[in-house]
Amino acid sequence: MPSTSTHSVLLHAKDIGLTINGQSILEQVNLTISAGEIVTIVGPNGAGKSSLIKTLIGIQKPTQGRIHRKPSLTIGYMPQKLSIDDSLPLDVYRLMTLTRTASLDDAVQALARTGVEHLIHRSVQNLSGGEFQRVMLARALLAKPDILVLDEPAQGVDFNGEVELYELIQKLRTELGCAIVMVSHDLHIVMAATDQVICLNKHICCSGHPESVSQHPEFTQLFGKEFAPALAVYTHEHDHTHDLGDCGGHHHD
Amino acid sequence: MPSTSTHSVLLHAKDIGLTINGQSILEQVNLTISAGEIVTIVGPNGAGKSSLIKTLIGIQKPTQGRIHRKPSLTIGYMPQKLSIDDSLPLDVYRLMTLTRTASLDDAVQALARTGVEHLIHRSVQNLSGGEFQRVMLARALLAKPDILVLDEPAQGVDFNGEVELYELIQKLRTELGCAIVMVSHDLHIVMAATDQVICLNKHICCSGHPESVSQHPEFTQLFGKEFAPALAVYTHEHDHTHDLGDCGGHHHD
Amino acid sequence: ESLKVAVSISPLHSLVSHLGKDVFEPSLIYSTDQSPHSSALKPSQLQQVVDADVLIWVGEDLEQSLGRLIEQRALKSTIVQLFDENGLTGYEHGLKLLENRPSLFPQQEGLHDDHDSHDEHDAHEHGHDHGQLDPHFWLDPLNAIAFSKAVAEQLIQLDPSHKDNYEANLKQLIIDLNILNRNIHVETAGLKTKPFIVFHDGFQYFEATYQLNGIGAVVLNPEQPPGPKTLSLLIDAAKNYSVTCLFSEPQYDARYLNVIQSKLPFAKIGVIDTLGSKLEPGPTLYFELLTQLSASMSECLE
Amino acid sequence: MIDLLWPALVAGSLISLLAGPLGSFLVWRKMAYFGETMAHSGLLGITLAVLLNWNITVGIALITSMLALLLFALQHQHRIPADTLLGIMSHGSLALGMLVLAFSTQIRTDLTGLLFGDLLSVGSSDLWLVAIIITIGLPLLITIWKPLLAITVNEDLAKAEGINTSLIKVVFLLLVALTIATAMKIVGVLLITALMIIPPAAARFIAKTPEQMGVIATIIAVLSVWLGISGSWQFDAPTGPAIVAMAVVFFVASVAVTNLKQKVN
Amino acid sequence: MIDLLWPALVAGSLISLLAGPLGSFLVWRKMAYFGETMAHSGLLGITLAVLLNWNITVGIALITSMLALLLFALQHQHRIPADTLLGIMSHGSLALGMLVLAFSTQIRTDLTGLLFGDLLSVGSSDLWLVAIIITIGLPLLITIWKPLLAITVNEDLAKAEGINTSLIKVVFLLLVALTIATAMKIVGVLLITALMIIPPAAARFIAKTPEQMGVIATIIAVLSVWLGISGSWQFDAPTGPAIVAMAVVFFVASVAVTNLKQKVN
Ligand SMILES: Nc1ncnc2c1ncn2[C@@H]1O[C@H](COP(=O)(O)OP(=O)(O)OP(=O)(O)O)[C@@H](O)[C@H]1O
Ligand SMILES: Nc1ncnc2c1ncn2[C@@H]1O[C@H](COP(=O)(O)OP(=O)(O)OP(=O)(O)O)[C@@H](O)[C@H]1O
Ligand SMILES: [Mg+2]
Ligand SMILES: [Mg+2]
Ligand SMILES: [Zn+2]
Repeated sequence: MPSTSTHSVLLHAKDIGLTINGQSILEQVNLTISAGEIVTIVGPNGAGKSSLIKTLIGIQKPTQGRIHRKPSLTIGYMPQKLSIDDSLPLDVYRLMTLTRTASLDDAVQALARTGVEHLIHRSVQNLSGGEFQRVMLARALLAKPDILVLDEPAQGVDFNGEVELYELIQKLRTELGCAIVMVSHDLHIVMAATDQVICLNKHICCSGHPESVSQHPEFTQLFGKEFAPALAVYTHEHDHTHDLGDCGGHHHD
Repeated sequence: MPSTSTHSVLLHAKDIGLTINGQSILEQVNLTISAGEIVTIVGPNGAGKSSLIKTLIGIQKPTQGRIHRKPSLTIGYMPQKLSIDDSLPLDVYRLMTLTRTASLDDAVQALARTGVEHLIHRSVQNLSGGEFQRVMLARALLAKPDILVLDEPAQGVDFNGEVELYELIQKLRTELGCAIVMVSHDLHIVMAATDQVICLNKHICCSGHPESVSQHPEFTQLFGKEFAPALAVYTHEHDHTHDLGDCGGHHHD
Repeated sequence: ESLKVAVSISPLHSLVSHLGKDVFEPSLIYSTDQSPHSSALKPSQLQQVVDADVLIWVGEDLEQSLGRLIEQRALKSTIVQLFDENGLTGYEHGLKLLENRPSLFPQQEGLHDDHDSHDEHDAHEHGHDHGQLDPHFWLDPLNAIAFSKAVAEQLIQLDPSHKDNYEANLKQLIIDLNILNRNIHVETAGLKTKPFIVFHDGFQYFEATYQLNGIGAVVLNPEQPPGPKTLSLLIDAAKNYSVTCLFSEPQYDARYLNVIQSKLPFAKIGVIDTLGSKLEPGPTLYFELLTQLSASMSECLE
Repeated sequence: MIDLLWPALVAGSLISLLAGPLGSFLVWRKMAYFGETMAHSGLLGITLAVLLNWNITVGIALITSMLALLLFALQHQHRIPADTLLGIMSHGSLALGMLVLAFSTQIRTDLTGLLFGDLLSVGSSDLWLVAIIITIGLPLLITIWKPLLAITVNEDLAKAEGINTSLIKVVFLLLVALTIATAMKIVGVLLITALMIIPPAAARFIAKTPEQMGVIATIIAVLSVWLGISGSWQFDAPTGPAIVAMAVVFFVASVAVTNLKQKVN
Repeated sequence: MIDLLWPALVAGSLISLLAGPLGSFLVWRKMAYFGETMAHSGLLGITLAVLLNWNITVGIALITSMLALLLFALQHQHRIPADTLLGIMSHGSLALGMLVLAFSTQIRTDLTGLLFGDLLSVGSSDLWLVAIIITIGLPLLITIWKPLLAITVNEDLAKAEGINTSLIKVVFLLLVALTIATAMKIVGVLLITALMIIPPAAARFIAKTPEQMGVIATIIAVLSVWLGISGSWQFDAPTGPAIVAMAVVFFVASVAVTNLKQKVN
C-alpha cells in the first residue's frame, strides 16, 4: 500500500479509469495525496500522466471510479501546454493575478524565486518558452494553494533554472506546507526531491519512495538500470500478473 | 573565428541584429553553417535562441545585418511551440506530409525512428505533449532537408526517448548528410553529440568545439563549473571587453 | 382554353380581374402579405410566372425578385410593363408619372411658405437621374384607368376572340373607377388644407390627385435612415404648418413618427396601408384599398 | 438641435458603457458576430411571437436566450470554432424564420428596422430601458469580469483553480444576448454590434491589460457616439452610420499610429 | 417539375462544388463571416458604381477585392482576430455605403436582394457565369490547397519550409471574394455563406483529414441543395431558406450522432 502519512488526506482517487473514444487511457488508478507531500508521476510519453493530473483536479471527468477531494481544497495548476491568444492584452502581473488577488510586491517576489522578476510588466505573448514556463511556475506559487499541481514544470527551462526549480519545490513544501504533485521526465533530479514516486503506464506500475521504486523491475524496464542504486524492493498490489515486457511497451492490457 | 569546415557553406549570417519594439533581442551575431555539421545553440532562457533560429531560416526579418542562404536550400523546421486548432481534422500522417509528399511506409519508418509508429493515424490534437514532440521530429526527418532546424527537440520527451533522440541525430548526419541546427538545454547530452556549440546570450558569448567552449569563462559563468572537464580555452572575438558578470545576467549591453 | 394572366401585386391584380371577367381569372404572384421588395420566390410563384401567357408587373424598382427572374429566364409570356427607369414604354394611355420627392415636399402654390421654396428647385435638379420615377402609380384612379386601357389593349391583341368581353369589361371598369374617384374627391374635399407627414413617400399619387397637403416624408427609402437635420426640418415645418397627423405604414416601425409626435403635442398617428395587406385579393380589392385610404386619412385628419 | 439630439447622446453614451467591456469579451472570445446572429434570430422570434400571440419583445428575448444557451452547449465540443457556430445559428434561424413566415400569412416583419434601427428615434421609454439594462448589466459584468477573464485565458486553468466555468459562461452569454436583444430594438443591430467590436479592436493596440482595454474601448465608444452625432448633425447624415464611421476612424488611427511607431523603432 | 427547377439544381450543385472545399478553409481560418462582409461591402460597391457610372458588377468586384486585400494586410498583425477584422470591415463598409447613399438621393439599392437573392430565378446566363467560376476556381483552389493548408496549420512552419505564404494567402482571399461576389448576385448571400460554412461544420465530425472534410462537405452541400429544392417544391416554400434548413439538419444530425457515439463508448 502507498504509505499514507499522518498528515491530512487532501485528495483520494479510487479505481479511476478513463476511456476516450473507445481508447483506454487510464485503468484502475488508486492514489492518495496528503498535505505536505511531494508526489512525482513518472512514465513514458503517452502513459497518461497529464490525463491523470487533469482527472485528479477535476478538469476531466473519469469514466470509472471516484475522486474525493477535501472540501474547499484550493489548487494551483500549471498545465503542460498553454497558449494565450494574441487578442488579449495580458502582462505577466495580470496573468499571475488571474484567479486570485496579489499585490505587485508579492508577484515580484514570486517571480524572483523563479528568476524572472524583470518580466513583471512584459506581455505574456512575447515571452520565450522558458520565460513563460518560469512565469507560470511563479504564478502557481503565488496562489499559496493547498495542492500545487505541476505538469512538467521544468520543460523548456534552462539548465541552471532546472536545478534551482527543484530546490525551490523542496523549499516550498516546508515553507507553505502545501502538497506538490508533479510530472517530470528528469529522473536524476526527481529521485532526489520526492516523497512518493508514481510510475505510470496507463495503470500504476509501481509506487512508493524513490529508492524502493527505482529498484522495481517494472521501473528498470521502463527507464533502464541506471536508476537502480540499491535498496528495498517495493511490490505493488495488482490483482493481475506481470511478465517483464508488460509495463515497458505502449500497449498494456 | 568559428571553424568553417571544408564542406560547402549552407548558410551564413553576418552581423545579425534584431530589435523588436525598441527591445534589443539579438546583437552582432555572426554564424556559418556548413553541410553535415551539427550546431547546437545553448544559452539561458530569453537569450534569443529561438529568435536567432527564426531569423536564420527567414521567418523573422533581422533589423540589422544580412543572411546568405545557399540557393534553393531546403529546410526542415521543428518550432519550440506549436498548437493546432481543433477545427482542423488532421492525423499524424497528414501532418507529416503537409509541405512535402511521402509514402505511408516512409512516414511509418520515420515515426519508428522516434518510437511512435503506432500513432500514424491518430488525430494530432489528441497527442500527449511528448508524443507530439516525437511526431514533429519524425516529420522533420521525413523531409530529408539540407538543414534540419530543431528548437528544443527533446522538450517533453521522456527519459529514454531523449537519449535515443540524440543518438538518432548523430546517425542522421551521417545517413542524410544534412546539417543540423538545434537548441537544447541538456548540456550533458549536447556536449557529447555536437560539432559546434554556440553559447548565446543576446550576442554570441563563445562558440567552437564543445570541449573548448566548456572551458570558456563565460560558459562556466552561465552554466556552472560542472561542465568544464579540461581542455583548450577558446577565445571569441568581440570588440568589447567582458567582465565576469557580463554574460550571466539578463541585461547585456 | 383561356388566357393565363399573372399579375404581380394585388391592386393591379384587382384591376385585371375586372378586365378578365367571364374570360379568365388572373393569378396573383405576390400575396398581400409578401413584400414585393424583398421576398424570395417560391416554386409555385415560379411556376405561375413560367406558365403565364401574359405577365403584368410594375418594374424592378418595385418587384425585385420578379425583376431578377424576368431578366434571367427566357419567358414565353408577353410582359406588360408600363414604364421602366427610362420613362414610359409606349403603353401610356394618359398615365401620369411623378418623380420621387425630397424629404421636405415641394409645396403646391398657395400653400408655400417662403423659406422652403428651394426644395422645388432641388427636385428639378435631380429630375433626370435613374430610378427616379415613383412606382406606386396605381394610387391615382386616373392612372388605374390608363393602366386598364393599356392592359385591355394587350389582351385584345393576344386574345382577339374575346375582344367584346374585354371592351365591355374595360368600359364598366372605367365607369366604376370614375365613380370611385368622385367619391374620394368628395370625402377628401375637406382635407385639402390639412397638412400631414408620412413615413415614406409611397403615396404621392393619391396625394396629388386629391390635392392633399403632405408636407414631408421621414425617409425616402425605407432602408435608409434620415439625418438629424432632415428630422429637425420636418419638425420645424410640422410646427410651422401645425401638422396634426402623422401617417405610419403597417410594415414599418413608427419610431421616427413617435419622435416627431413627441414634439407636436396635438398630433395623432394614423395608419395608411398602400398595399392593402389586410384585404382579400380579387376584383373588389382595388376599390376597398382606395376607400380605406381615404377613410383612414379623413379619420386622422379630421 | 440639442433638444432633438440629447436622447440620442444619452442613450448612445449609456450603451457605450456596456458595449466597451462586453464587446472586449466578444473580441477575445471570437464572438464578434454575436450581434448579427441575435438580429437574424430576432426575425424568428418576431415570427413565433406573432404566431403564438406573445408580446414581440418576449418572443425576441426568448429566442435569443435560447440561442445563447444553444451556443453554450455547442461550445463544449471544441471542433467547431465560435464564429462558425454563430454563423450556423445565424443563418439557420434566419432561414427558419423565413420558412415560418412563408407559411403564416399576415405577419409582416421589419428586418431592416432591426438592422438599422436608429438612435435618433430614441424616446424616453427607450432611455428608461437603456438605463435599466445598464444598471443591471454593468454590475453583473463587473461581478463576473475576473472569473470570465480567467476562463477566456484558459478554461482548464480556471476550472482547476476553482471557478464554476459553466455558470459564468452561461451568465455571460445571457447577458450579451439580452443586452443586444434590447439594444437592437432601440439603436439597431448595426450600431450596437459596431460599438461592441470596433472600439475594443482600436483599444487593443493601446491597452496593456484586459481592464485597460475595456476602459479605453468604452472611452472610444463614447467619443464615437458624440463625434458621430455631431458630424451627423453637421452634414445631415444618418446618425448610426456616422457613429460607426467615427469608430472606424479611431480604429484606423490606432492601427496607423502603432505601425508608424514600429517603423520608427 | 424538373424542367422548372433544373437551372436551380444545376447552379446549386455547381456552387456546392466550390463551396465545400472553400468553405472548409473559411471555417479553419475563422472567417465564417467573410460572405456577410462581402455582402455588406457590396452595398458600397453598388453605390460607388452608380455614382461613378461604372458597371455594377465591376463596382462590387472592385470593392470586394479591395476588402480582401485590406484583410490580408490587417491579418499581418495578430492582435485582432479574423472574425473581429471581418466585423469591422463589414460594419465599416456598410456604414460608409449608407453615408454615401444618404448624400446621393435617387440611388436605389437592393440590399435585401443581395441577402436573399433567389436560386429559382437563375437563368442560363447565370449558369454560364457559375460554370466559369467553377472552371477557374476549382483548379485554382486545388493548386493552392496544399500550401494553403500548411499555412493554416502553422504559418511559420510553412514559411520555413519554403512556401510563399503571402502569395498563397492573397490568391485565396481573392478567390473567396470573387466567388462570393459572383455567387451572391445569383443565389444571394444567405445561401452562399450558409453553403460555405454549414456543410464543412457538419463534415468536421466525420472527417479524419482536411481533404476528407472538403469532400464530405461538398457531398453534404450537394445533398442539401437537392433535398432542399425538392422540399421547397413539395411544400411550396422559398428555396434558399429550405436549402439552408436542410444543411442545418445535416449539421444537427452530425452533432447528435457524434454525441451519441461518445455516450455509448
Ligand atoms: N515578439 C516579441 N516582442 C517582444 N519581445 C520578444 C518577442 N519575441 C521574443 N521576445 C523576447 O526576446 C527574448 C528572446 O526570446 P527567445 O524566444 O528567442 O528566447 P530563447 O532563447 O528561445 O528562450 P527559451 O530558452 O526560453 O526558449 C525574450 O526575452 C523574449 O521575451
Ligand atoms: N482527447 C483525447 N482523445 C483521444 N486520446 C487522447 C486524448 N487525450 C489524450 N489522449 C491519449 O491518451 C494518452 C495519454 O495522454 P497524456 O497526455 O495523459 O500522456 P502523458 O503521460 O502526459 O504524456 P507526455 O509525457 O507525452 O506528456 C496518449 O496516448 C494520448 O494520445
Ligand atoms: Mg503530459
Ligand atoms: Mg526558445
Ligand atoms: Zn502493472
